[in-house]
Amino acid sequence: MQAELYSVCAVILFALGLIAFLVKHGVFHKVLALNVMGIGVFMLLLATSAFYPNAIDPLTHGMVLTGIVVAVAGSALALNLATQVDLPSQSDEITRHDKPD
Amino acid sequence: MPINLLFDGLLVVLILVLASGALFSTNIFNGIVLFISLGLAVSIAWVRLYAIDVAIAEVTIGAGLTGALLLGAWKRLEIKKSLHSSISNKETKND
Amino acid sequence: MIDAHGATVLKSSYVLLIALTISVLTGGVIFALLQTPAPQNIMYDLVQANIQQSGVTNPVTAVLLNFRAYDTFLEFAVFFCVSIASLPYLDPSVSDASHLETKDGPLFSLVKVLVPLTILLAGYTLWVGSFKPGGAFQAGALLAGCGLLLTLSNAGVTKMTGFWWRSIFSMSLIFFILVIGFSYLNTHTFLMYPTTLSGSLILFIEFAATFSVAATLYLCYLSVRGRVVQGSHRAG
Amino acid sequence: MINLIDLPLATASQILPLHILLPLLLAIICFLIKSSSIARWLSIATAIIHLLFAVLLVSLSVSQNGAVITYAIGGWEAPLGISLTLNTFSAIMLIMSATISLAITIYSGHYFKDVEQARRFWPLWWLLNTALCGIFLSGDLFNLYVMLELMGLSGVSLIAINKSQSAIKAAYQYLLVGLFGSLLFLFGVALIYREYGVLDLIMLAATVQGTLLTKCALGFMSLGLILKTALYPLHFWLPDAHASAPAPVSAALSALVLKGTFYILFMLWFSVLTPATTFLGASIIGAFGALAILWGSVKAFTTDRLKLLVAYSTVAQVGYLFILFPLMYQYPTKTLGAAAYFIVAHACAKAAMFMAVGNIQKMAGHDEIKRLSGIASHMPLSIFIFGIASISLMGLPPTGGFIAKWIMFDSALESKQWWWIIFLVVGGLLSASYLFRVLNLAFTTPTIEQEMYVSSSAEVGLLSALVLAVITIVIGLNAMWILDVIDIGLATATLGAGK
Repeated sequence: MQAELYSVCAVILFALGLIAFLVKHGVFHKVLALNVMGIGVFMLLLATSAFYPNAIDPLTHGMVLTGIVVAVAGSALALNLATQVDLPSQSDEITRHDKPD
Repeated sequence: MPINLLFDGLLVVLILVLASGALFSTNIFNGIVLFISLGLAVSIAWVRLYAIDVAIAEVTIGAGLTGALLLGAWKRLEIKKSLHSSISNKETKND
Repeated sequence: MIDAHGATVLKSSYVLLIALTISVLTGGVIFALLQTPAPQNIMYDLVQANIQQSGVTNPVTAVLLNFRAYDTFLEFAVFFCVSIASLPYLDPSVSDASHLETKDGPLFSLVKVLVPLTILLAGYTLWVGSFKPGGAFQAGALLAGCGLLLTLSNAGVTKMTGFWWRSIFSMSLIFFILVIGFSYLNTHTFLMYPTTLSGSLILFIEFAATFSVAATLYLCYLSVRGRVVQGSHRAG
Repeated sequence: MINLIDLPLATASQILPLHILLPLLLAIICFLIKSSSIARWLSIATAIIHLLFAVLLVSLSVSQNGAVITYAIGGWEAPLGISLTLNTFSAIMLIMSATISLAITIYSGHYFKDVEQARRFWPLWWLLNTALCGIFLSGDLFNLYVMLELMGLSGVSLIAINKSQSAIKAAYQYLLVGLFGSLLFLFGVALIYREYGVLDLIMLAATVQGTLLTKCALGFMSLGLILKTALYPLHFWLPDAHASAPAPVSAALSALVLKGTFYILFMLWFSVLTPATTFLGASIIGAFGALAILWGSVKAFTTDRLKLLVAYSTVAQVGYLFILFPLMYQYPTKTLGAAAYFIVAHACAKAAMFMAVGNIQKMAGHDEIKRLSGIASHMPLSIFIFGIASISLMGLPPTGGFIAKWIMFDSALESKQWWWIIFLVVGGLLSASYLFRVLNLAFTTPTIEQEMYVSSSAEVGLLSALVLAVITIVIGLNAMWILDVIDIGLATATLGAGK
C-alpha cells in the first residue's frame, strides 16, 4: 500500500514537472521542472524497492544516487550557460514582439 | 500501521503541494525556496522508503547544492538585470 | 522556442491543451502501474549472496563501487565533463573585495566553527560508507558546502585552472583507472578487484572521488555565481 | 593480423572494455597536459589505435557468425552486474564511429588554431567518443542512460567551445532538450524496472511482454530518444545547434551523436522491447519521417546560410532513418542491412560535407550562399568533397547513399508498402535541388570580382574529409561484398530475431 501510494505520487510529480517544463519559460523554471521530473523518477524507483520492506533492493538506491549526481551536474551546466547569455537588449525585445510566434 | 500510512499520505500531499508551488509560482525566488523545502520533504520520504543513503545525498546534493546553485545564479541575474536597466535608463536620458 | 531569459507567455489555450494531454497520459500510466503486480525481487538475494566478496558490508556501496562500478566510473566522467565545461566561465577575479561580509562579520565567526566541523563530518561520512549509509558523494557534497561557506565569508579563492586543481578534478577518474589497471594485473578482468584487497581499493577510490566531487561542485557554484560587480548591490 | 577464429572468445572479448577505457584515458591526459600540440598528436595516434581495435572487433564478430558476444564487467554476471554486448550491427556502428572520429581528429588538428579552444576541445572530444562507444557496447538500460547524459553534456560543452553568444544560446537550448530527453528515457527505464526487476537488455528481451505498462515505458523512451534524434517536428533545436558549433563538432554531432540515439531507439524497438511494439506505432513514426524529409528539404532550399543548409539536410536525412521503422516491422532481415548501410553512408557523407563547409566558412570568412559564387576556382578541393558528399546524400550511383536507398526501395516493395517509395524519390529530388543550388553557384563566374584571398595551402586540412568522401564511393562500389558481411552477421544476430 505504501509502495503504491508513493508510486502514484511519483507519476504525478513527473507529470507536474513535464507540464511546467513545456509551459514555463526562463532558465529557473526549466531547471526546477527538470529537477522535479527527476525526483519523480527517483521516487518511482525507490517505491519499487519498497514493495519488499524486509528485503530492500540496493540496486535502486545505487541508481537513484547516480541519478541525483547526474541531475545536479546537468543543472549546474544549464545554469552556467544561462548566466553567460546576455540579457535581451531593448532592440531584441522589439524584434521578438514583431515576430509572429 | 494505519498511523504510518496516514503519515505517508500527509507527506505525499505536502510534497505535491510544495512541488506545484515551486513550479508554478510567479516569483522566482519563492520558487527556489519552495524547491529547497521540497528537497527536504522528499528526503523524509526517502527515509520512509528505507533509503537512508539516498536521503543523505538528497539533503546535501539535491536540496543543498542545487539550491545554492539556483540562488547563486538568481542573484547574478538580478544584479545583471539591475545593471542592464540602469544602463538603458542612461541611454534614454542621453537621447 | 527555449529562451534563457524569455518572458514570453504561451497562449492559455495551448497551456490548457498541454495540461489536458499530460493529465490523460498520467492517468493512463497510473492505471497501468496499479494493475502491475510487484516485480520479482531477485536483486536482494543476489546482493546478499555476493556481498562477502565485495569487500564492504553496506549493500549500496557494494552496488555503487563493485557490482555496478562501471556506472559510477562513467558518472565520474560526467562530473569531469562538467568541470571542463565550467572552467572557462570561471572569472579569475571572483574573489575581489566586493563581498557582503567582512572578516569581522557574524558569518565569519560562524564559519570558523562550521568549516572544521564540516570537514570532520565529511571524513566521517566517507569512512562510514563502507558499512553504514554514507559514501563519496555525500562526503564530497559536504566538502563542497564547506568551500561554499568559505566563499560566502569572502575567504580567498585560488585560481582553479592550475595544474593541481586540474588534477583534483580528474583525480577520481585517475585513481579509478589506477585501480582498474592494478586489478587487471591480478584478476585479468576489467573492473574485478582482487577479493582480499577490494575493501581498501574501494576506500581508495572513494577517497579520491570525494575530492573530485567536492572540487567540481565548488567550481560549479563559483562559475554560476560569477563575479559580483563592485557596488552593484547598492544599484540594485 | 591475429587469426581470431583460433583465439579463445574469452581472451578476444578483452578488447571490449578497452573501447571505453582508451578514449577516457586520453580525455584525462589531454586535460592535464598544457601543450595542445602534444594533445593533438596523441589524439591522432590514439584514434588510429582505436580504429584498429574496432577492426579487430568486427573481424571477431564476423568470425563468430554474428553471435552476440558479451563481457561481464567485474566478473559480475548479468542481473547483478553490467555486461558489454557486441553484435554485428553494433560492430558496424563501432567501426563507423572509429573511422569518422579518426577523420575528425585529424581535421580538428588543423581547424583549431586558437590554443585556448584546442585545449578545451580535446578532452571533451574524447569524452564524447567514450560515450559513443559506450552506447554501442552497452548491454544495460541504466548504463545507457548514464552514457546518454555523458554524450549530451560533452556535446553541449563542445558546441559552446568558442564562447560566442549564438553558440552559448544554441548550447543552452541543446542542453535543455538533451536533459529533458534523457529524463523521459529514464522514466521509461524506471517503469521497466518496476515491472520486470531487471535492467540487462538480453534478460529483458527474454522476459518482456506486451503489457500496458511496457507500452507506456516504450512510449516515454521513444519520445525522449526521438527528441534527441531530432525527428520532425521535434527537430527545432538541431539547426541552431549544428550550425553554431565549430565545423568538427558539427560533423561529429550530425554524423555520430544522432546515430547513437537512433541506435538505442532502433535496438529497443526491434530487439529488446519488441512484444510491446505495434505496426501502427511504427507507421506513425515512419509518417513523421516522411514529413521530416519534405520539411527539412524545403527549409534547406530556402535558407541563405550554407551551414544551416547542411543542418537542415540532416533533418531530412534523419527522416529516411525513421521510414525504416515500418519497413523493419514487415521485412526485418533486408531492412536491417539497409539501416546499417544508410547510417554508415550518411555519416561519412555528412561528416565530409561539414568539414568542407567548415573550410569554406573559415577561408571565405562567412557562409552566406549568395556570396559564394565562383568559389570552386578558389577552393577546388572543398567543392569537390562537397560534390561527392552531395551525390551520396541524393542517392545517386556510385556512392553508398545509392546502395542504401536501393535496399530501402527493395524492402519497401517486398513488404508491400510502396507508398514510402514516393517519399524516397521525392526526397532524393528535393535534396538534388538544394545541393545543386550550391554547386551551381560555386561553378559560376561571379559578375563582380569579389575579394577572396585563399592561400593554396588552405586545403591541407581537408585530406581526411577527402578520405571520407572516397569511402562513400568505395562502399558504393563494393556493395555486394559489404552486404555479404552484414548478412552473415545479421542473419543470426538477435537483433531482428524477435520478429
